[in-house]
Amino acid sequence: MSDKILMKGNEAAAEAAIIAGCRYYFGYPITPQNEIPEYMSKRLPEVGGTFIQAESETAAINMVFGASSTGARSMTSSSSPGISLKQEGISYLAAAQLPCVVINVSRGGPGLGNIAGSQGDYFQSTRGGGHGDYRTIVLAPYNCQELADLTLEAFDLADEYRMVVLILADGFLGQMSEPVVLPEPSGKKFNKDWAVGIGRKNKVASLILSPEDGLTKHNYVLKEVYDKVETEVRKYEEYMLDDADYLLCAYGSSARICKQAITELRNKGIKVGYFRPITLWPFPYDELLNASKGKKKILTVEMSLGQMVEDVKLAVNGSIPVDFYGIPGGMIPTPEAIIERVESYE
Amino acid sequence: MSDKILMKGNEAAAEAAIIAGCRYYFGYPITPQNEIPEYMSKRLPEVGGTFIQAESETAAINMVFGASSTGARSMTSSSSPGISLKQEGISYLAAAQLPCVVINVSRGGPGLGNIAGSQGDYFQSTRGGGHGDYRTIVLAPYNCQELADLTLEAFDLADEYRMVVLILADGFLGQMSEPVVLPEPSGKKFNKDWAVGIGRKNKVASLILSPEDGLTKHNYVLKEVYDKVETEVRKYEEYMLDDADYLLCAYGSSARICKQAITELRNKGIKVGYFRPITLWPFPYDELLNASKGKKKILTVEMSLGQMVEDVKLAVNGSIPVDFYGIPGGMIPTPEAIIERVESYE
Amino acid sequence: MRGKPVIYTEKCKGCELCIYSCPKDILRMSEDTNKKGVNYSMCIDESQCIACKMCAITCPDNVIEIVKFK
Amino acid sequence: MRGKPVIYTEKCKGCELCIYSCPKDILRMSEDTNKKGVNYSMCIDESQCIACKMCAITCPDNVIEIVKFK
Amino acid sequence: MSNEEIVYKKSPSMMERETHYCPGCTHGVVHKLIAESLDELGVEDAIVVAPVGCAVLIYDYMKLDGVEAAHGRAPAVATGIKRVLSDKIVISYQGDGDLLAIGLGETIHAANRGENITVIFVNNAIYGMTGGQMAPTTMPGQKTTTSQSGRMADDVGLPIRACELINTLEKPVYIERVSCHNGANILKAKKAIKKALLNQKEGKGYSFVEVLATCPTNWGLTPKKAYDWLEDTMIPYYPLGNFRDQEV
Amino acid sequence: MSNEEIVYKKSPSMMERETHYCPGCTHGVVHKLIAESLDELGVEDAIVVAPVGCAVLIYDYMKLDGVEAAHGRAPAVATGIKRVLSDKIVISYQGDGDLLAIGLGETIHAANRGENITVIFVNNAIYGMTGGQMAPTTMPGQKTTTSQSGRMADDVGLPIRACELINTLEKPVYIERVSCHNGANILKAKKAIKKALLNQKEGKGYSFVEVLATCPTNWGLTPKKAYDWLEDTMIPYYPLGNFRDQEV
Amino acid sequence: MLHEKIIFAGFGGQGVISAGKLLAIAAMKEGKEVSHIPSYGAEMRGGTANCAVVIADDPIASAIVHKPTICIVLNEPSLDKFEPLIQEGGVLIYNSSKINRKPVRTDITVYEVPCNDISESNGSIRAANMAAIGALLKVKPKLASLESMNTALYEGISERNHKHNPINIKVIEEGYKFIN
Amino acid sequence: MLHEKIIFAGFGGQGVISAGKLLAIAAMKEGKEVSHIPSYGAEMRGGTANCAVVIADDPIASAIVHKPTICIVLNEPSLDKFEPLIQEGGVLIYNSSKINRKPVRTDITVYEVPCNDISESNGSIRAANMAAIGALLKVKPKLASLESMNTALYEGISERNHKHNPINIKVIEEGYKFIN
Ligand SMILES: Cc1ncc(C[n+]2csc(CCOP(=O)(O)OP(=O)(O)O)c2C)c(N)n1
Ligand SMILES: Cc1ncc(C[n+]2csc(CCOP(=O)(O)OP(=O)(O)O)c2C)c(N)n1
Ligand code: SF4
Ligand code: SF4
Ligand code: SF4
Ligand code: SF4
Ligand code: SF4
Ligand code: SF4
Ligand SMILES: [Mg+2]
Ligand SMILES: [Mg+2]
Repeated sequence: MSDKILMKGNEAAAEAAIIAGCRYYFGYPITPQNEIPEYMSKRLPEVGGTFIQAESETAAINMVFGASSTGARSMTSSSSPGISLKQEGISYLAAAQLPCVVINVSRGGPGLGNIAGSQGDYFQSTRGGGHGDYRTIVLAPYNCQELADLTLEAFDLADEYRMVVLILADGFLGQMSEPVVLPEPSGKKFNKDWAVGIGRKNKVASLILSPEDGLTKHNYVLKEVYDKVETEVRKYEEYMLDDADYLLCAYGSSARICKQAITELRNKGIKVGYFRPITLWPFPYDELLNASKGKKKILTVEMSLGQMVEDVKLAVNGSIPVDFYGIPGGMIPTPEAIIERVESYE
Repeated sequence: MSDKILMKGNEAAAEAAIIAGCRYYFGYPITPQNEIPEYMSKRLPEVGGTFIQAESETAAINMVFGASSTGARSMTSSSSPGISLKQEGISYLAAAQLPCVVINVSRGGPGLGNIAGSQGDYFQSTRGGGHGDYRTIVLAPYNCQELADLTLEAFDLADEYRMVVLILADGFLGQMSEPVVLPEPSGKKFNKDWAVGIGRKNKVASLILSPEDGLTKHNYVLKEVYDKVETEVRKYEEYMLDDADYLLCAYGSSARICKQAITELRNKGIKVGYFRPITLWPFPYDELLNASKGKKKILTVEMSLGQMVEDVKLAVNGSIPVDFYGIPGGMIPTPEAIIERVESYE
Repeated sequence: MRGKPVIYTEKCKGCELCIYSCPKDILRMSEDTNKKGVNYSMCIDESQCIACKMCAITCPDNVIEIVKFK
Repeated sequence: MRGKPVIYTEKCKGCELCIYSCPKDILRMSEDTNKKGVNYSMCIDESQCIACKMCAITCPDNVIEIVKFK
Repeated sequence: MSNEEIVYKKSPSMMERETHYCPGCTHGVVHKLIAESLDELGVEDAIVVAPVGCAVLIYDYMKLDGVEAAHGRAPAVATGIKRVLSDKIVISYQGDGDLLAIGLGETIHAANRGENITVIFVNNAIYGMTGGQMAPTTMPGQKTTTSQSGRMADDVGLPIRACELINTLEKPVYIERVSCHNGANILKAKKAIKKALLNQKEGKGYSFVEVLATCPTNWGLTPKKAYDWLEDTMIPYYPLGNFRDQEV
Repeated sequence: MSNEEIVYKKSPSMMERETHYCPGCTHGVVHKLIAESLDELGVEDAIVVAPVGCAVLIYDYMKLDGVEAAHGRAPAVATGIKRVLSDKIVISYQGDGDLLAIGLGETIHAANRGENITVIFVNNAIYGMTGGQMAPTTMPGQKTTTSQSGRMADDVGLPIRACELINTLEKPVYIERVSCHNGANILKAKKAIKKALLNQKEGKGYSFVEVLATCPTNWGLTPKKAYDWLEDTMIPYYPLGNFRDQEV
Repeated sequence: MLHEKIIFAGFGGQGVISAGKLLAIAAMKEGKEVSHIPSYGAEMRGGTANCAVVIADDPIASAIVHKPTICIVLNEPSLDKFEPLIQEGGVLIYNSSKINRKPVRTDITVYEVPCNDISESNGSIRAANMAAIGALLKVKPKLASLESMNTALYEGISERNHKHNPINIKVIEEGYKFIN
Repeated sequence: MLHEKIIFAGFGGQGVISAGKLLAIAAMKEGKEVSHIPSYGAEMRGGTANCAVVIADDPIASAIVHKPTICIVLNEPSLDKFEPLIQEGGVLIYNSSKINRKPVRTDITVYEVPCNDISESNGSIRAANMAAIGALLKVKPKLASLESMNTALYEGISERNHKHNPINIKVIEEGYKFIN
């Protein structure tokens, strides 16, 4: 117990990044993620790193582009509107196969919206808000501990696959404090022969003019990486599914509420469990399909009008009915609402 | 025949916008859509309108926000990277329920990519590249005539539902010239009581701080509109489906190639037809499901690594197999490749 | 008696800026609090008020009106 | 004879800027075209060249080298 | 009492509603100067473009049309509005993060185009709304939540002077820096704001007024001490005065 | 012949490869000035950040590391690189659309932070790569594809002067405007570029060199006439010379 | 099964956020599940500050508390706001030094604690929040022990403020004793 | 069934893009399906300019032409580039005024036309593209008639350039006649 520290989600993520060896942070203030830049502005200089408060989110992601092109571990963070502004940059990073970590402590939208937590950015995160055929790994923690652990891991994943790794948290998770055991670095080493500044006259670029022998080929190179990630990186959690009649599917903060609803439903004699995707891309399609075998119905729960539910449908491909319960705009669903919905199935 | 004019797609779209009464254009140069701002810079002053070459795509979409908040018909256009930069603005427009038209003459991506036509922005267009729960109507023309017709109609749809309407064209369509009969304006009138500057002390805003009584409610208001659009606005074309064994599903430029492949396949005695979604959002799910009844297989054809194919799968929900053929990076699929794939089903 | 400040105390946020602005130094913060729970501004000697308006001009929250006697 | 320009004519894009830069006015465009299909620069009287390098400095395409005689 | 005359009261253009501003926040002062100026100029149908910043709700406090811009984009939004409604007064109200950081491009370009709008720039040397991060105008040595040992010029540069920057452009007709840290300065600020609005009314073109302001909350000072800090620290770096007045 | 000496040849830092530039395009001139300066300074491991603009492929023509930035973001990308590799020479090479339109925010802020980088600004008064649209530096009356009757200052403002704008900031150590429209000017341009790179090598800080350049293709002029137009039209508006040199 | 949903509310300067955090740390030290979240929602500026602390034996679903089981309110606007939200049978501790009116709910247990007076009589004008914590620990001893709270004071407060801890501890004890 | 995929190629200034456009307009006037697309791909600057025109009875799938049935090349680099791409049995018309080498393909029909000479001998240094069109219309009369081409010249060219049309028409006719 003694190494547990009560940490705010945002700060846990920031410290985990530092443990992962991230020494370059570029960001712009926006609630509810301000503790990340604030923490970094203090801590990075202490460990010999660099913090820059960029002039905008756009500048920040492009500073990450620069730092990452040298092979250094770097990151940025923001919240929904700021993440929208980074989409061009993310597409460029993906095209140039630069590794980096982007944290979205998402909030209620669209527009300026509000600063409460929300899951309205699922589409943007998993379907590439930017242009072109590309993917980013998307990790969705559901508590402060996992936020720290996944942030650490994100840097390894980014380096291993030379991809942008997006952490999709939400305002509740960012603002909440919970006991956290800070993770240990993996110690993994990665080849960065592609970086600039290492005496190889390397180029980091995404302009590939000729379609035939250029961009199309490059798209297939990227696809190969994505296919690899799809087989190698799928994270999820199953909870009380063995004997369950109904499967709840939820990620992040809404999965926590599902957990409570499950306890209460089981107290009432209704057998429910959950499947919690932790990688939103790659989405654990096969695993969810497997988990859904023999269940009567899936209820997808989101803090949105329904986005992940499409992936759930794609996973089960019509094999069992998929229902949806969600609440948008920065509200957190109540266990009661979930219980009521599930009871209606009986 | 005599009123047909040979027009470049980009210019046909621009002229159609002017016919629709659009008098405010804000944009930033980017290939392959430059003929739109260039045409507008010349034509708008002639009809008493305003053309501004904005300092960036971000500025352009926000100028549209301003003009649209007065109730005036306004638009912007760009190509993939520039559209990424507009995502925050589009989310704000959606949140504030401002009508406007955005044309994406998309190109090969991700990153700087190339300037050939591509369909790699389907996800971004239909799943909201911006943050939060919102939708934009997405229209996908497949020739210059339709590009003109849909641009005209886009302004009516935008005003009717107070939504952003995105025209998803591609570089080939934008650069190509074809015979076009310029469309007639619908003459429809729309209530714009919500606009500023009409003496009502109106506010156009998207900050809604309190989740409970604010943003969540507003999200449901938006959802109601979206639900309405989903019932009222679904466009698609069916071609030679009646007796077909196989259904090709494609939109825009790739649908044209499918048409040719169909002719050749039928010459070989293989019965094929196509379903061409014209509204990509709302996607004609039910109509596609209906059209797919009794077919053996669907082949989705895209100029990408596979994006619309997810909507096709969602539409048929496992009822028949869905295959995919695509080519990314600014290449156009050949009829031969499609024919070969379909022949492999026999 | 040239005038007086009319202070809408329930609206006062207690910033004290008016106090410092008054050339006659006749404004003070109350002991009591208003419904917002803050000490509010009050005039301790209206007879000295010269209706110079400085307090009102300074108040960021439009709490003070100035009345001039003819 | 102080020097001479060595013109890699196949690389010449035919912009003619070197022509105008030469103080001795000894550069001219060719009648022939190179493989690119453009008329290229050539020196019509090397004996007058003062090796001032202006043509080479001006050439945007690094077409010209200057040789100086000792 | 018939021998009483109200010589100062809340401007009719202000709403009754209380602001959400912290005690002593000078955004409230700038709001009322705008309202008073509009009233005095007889303008009833101005359109204010709100920034993303503490003043995001300005349209809730004044009787006018309001449009809320995305962070930093107010000048672009104002441009869009003004190009349609050329006879309406359009005001772009912005904080220092909004105007000089994320929105610098829009700021300079609207000024350079000479849009016939009025930009009111509230420079409080900090990001107020997000809780006190460093702004482009944060003073050297000033502690903020992202410059916890004080702004270090070596690393992040010196504060940007907006008026001086804009003064390199040809089209603006009026550029002035004022302060609102006491009655006398507030009165001068009012003059500048009114002039800037009058310019627009007369179709003269782009006017820019920078108002030095306080953020007691994030500066960690009482409102009065914030006044003093503004005077002692900011004014020497940001000299008050007129930079351009086309008529002069 | 042993009595011959090559006194001018392609700089070793230039690749053999031919550029894609139009005949007479001065991007080629600026490239070689950079290459020559690097060679003379003995720098073999510079990193050039390419803009989105005609010079997007600069890294294909010079023997150095290259990073291609998104349109307008070169100074931000250069900042990211330089903050990691503080001992490497980092060059941000940008056109006028890139540096003054979409990337103005990044330009000013990198300058204001005083990043120890060298910015080479190629001002050809037009968007070359996209086919000749109006740039922030397009001259009044100049016809472009988006100002087909000539740039009208009333509507879109006057050209922006980059050096003058940056000169309002405190941190830059070196700001100079040169031209490359004939041999004499090219030699001066070379001096400025070399100085700007030397400053970086010596850790002095941010240096900015604006090079007036031609775009014969989109100006619709022969390369020689483009020289003349630059001299007659641009130089009077964009005065050549040094704006700041910290040592002076 | 322990599952308390606690709201601390007061003015900005009254230290409700840190009081909540200290309580959470103390409970964490005892191996309980805890969460803490400051309100950062609708009210951007001014107004009341508050935070929610959940202390439970089981994993905590939501750190957001809509209907608290326990409320500690240090000023009147907070009483107005939160009194109606407390769950039936819940607990309300209010700072009678700063709140003039009496709570009206009769379906909850109400404790009147003159927090500022207790703080001041122990030599600090800033420890009213500590008095409230003391009272809370007496009312709900399962949340955390006084010892754990002492540990929390040293672990949860930055070193340079440890000098205030002797008084903080004193005030907590006095608050504890005040309830009987 | 008519389905010709035509590429016009040459230097920037040789008017290949507009020649293609005029041909497309002429064919359109006769009720045919047409498309025209300039190359705007890999080569950003310099090099050759070209455009693709498709003229067909049926709707046109792709305006992009990978393997042309007809090529009209006005300079040597274009010949180098496109000669290998022409479909077997296709047609190549090349500008012998500017191209020194002979085409090498033997599986296509090659027409040598001195376009610049024809243009110049009719009083214009700019109408080489018209000579090529004239030749093409003779070789492939189904594409469009000379009359439609004349109409196209007036509809497809901006008014201020109509003054050149008499010469253009003359050159087209001469090009037409050149083939026999
Ligand atoms: C794109 C985007 N980035 C960041 C934010 C968060 N944000 C809100 S206000 C603000 C800055 C406020 O500072 P300033 O403009 O100086 O205004 P003030 O509050 O000080 O008046 C920021 C960064 C946002 N809402 N949107
Ligand atoms: C986000 C984005 N917007 C627009 C473009 C299109 N674009 C490419 S280069 C360019 C401008 C080129 O002009 P300039 O910077 O002056 O460089 P030049 O070509 O004149 O050297 C533009 C607008 C793009 N690639 N990305
Ligand atoms: S009007 Fe002047 S004298 Fe009277 S109270 Fe106000 S500041 Fe003081
Ligand atoms: S200035 Fe206004 S708000 Fe502040 S104390 Fe005085 S009356 Fe109250
Ligand atoms: S070196 Fe000087 S003199 Fe010789 S050819 Fe070149 S420019 Fe002329
Ligand atoms: S300057 Fe260079 S490219 Fe131009 S004509 Fe002379 S040698 Fe040729
Ligand atoms: S945070 Fe600062 S700027 Fe915002 S309302 Fe409070 S005092 Fe004013
Ligand atoms: S378009 Fe202009 S800038 Fe670009 S290469 Fe050609 S001449 Fe140079
Ligand atoms: Mg501020
Ligand atoms: Mg340029």
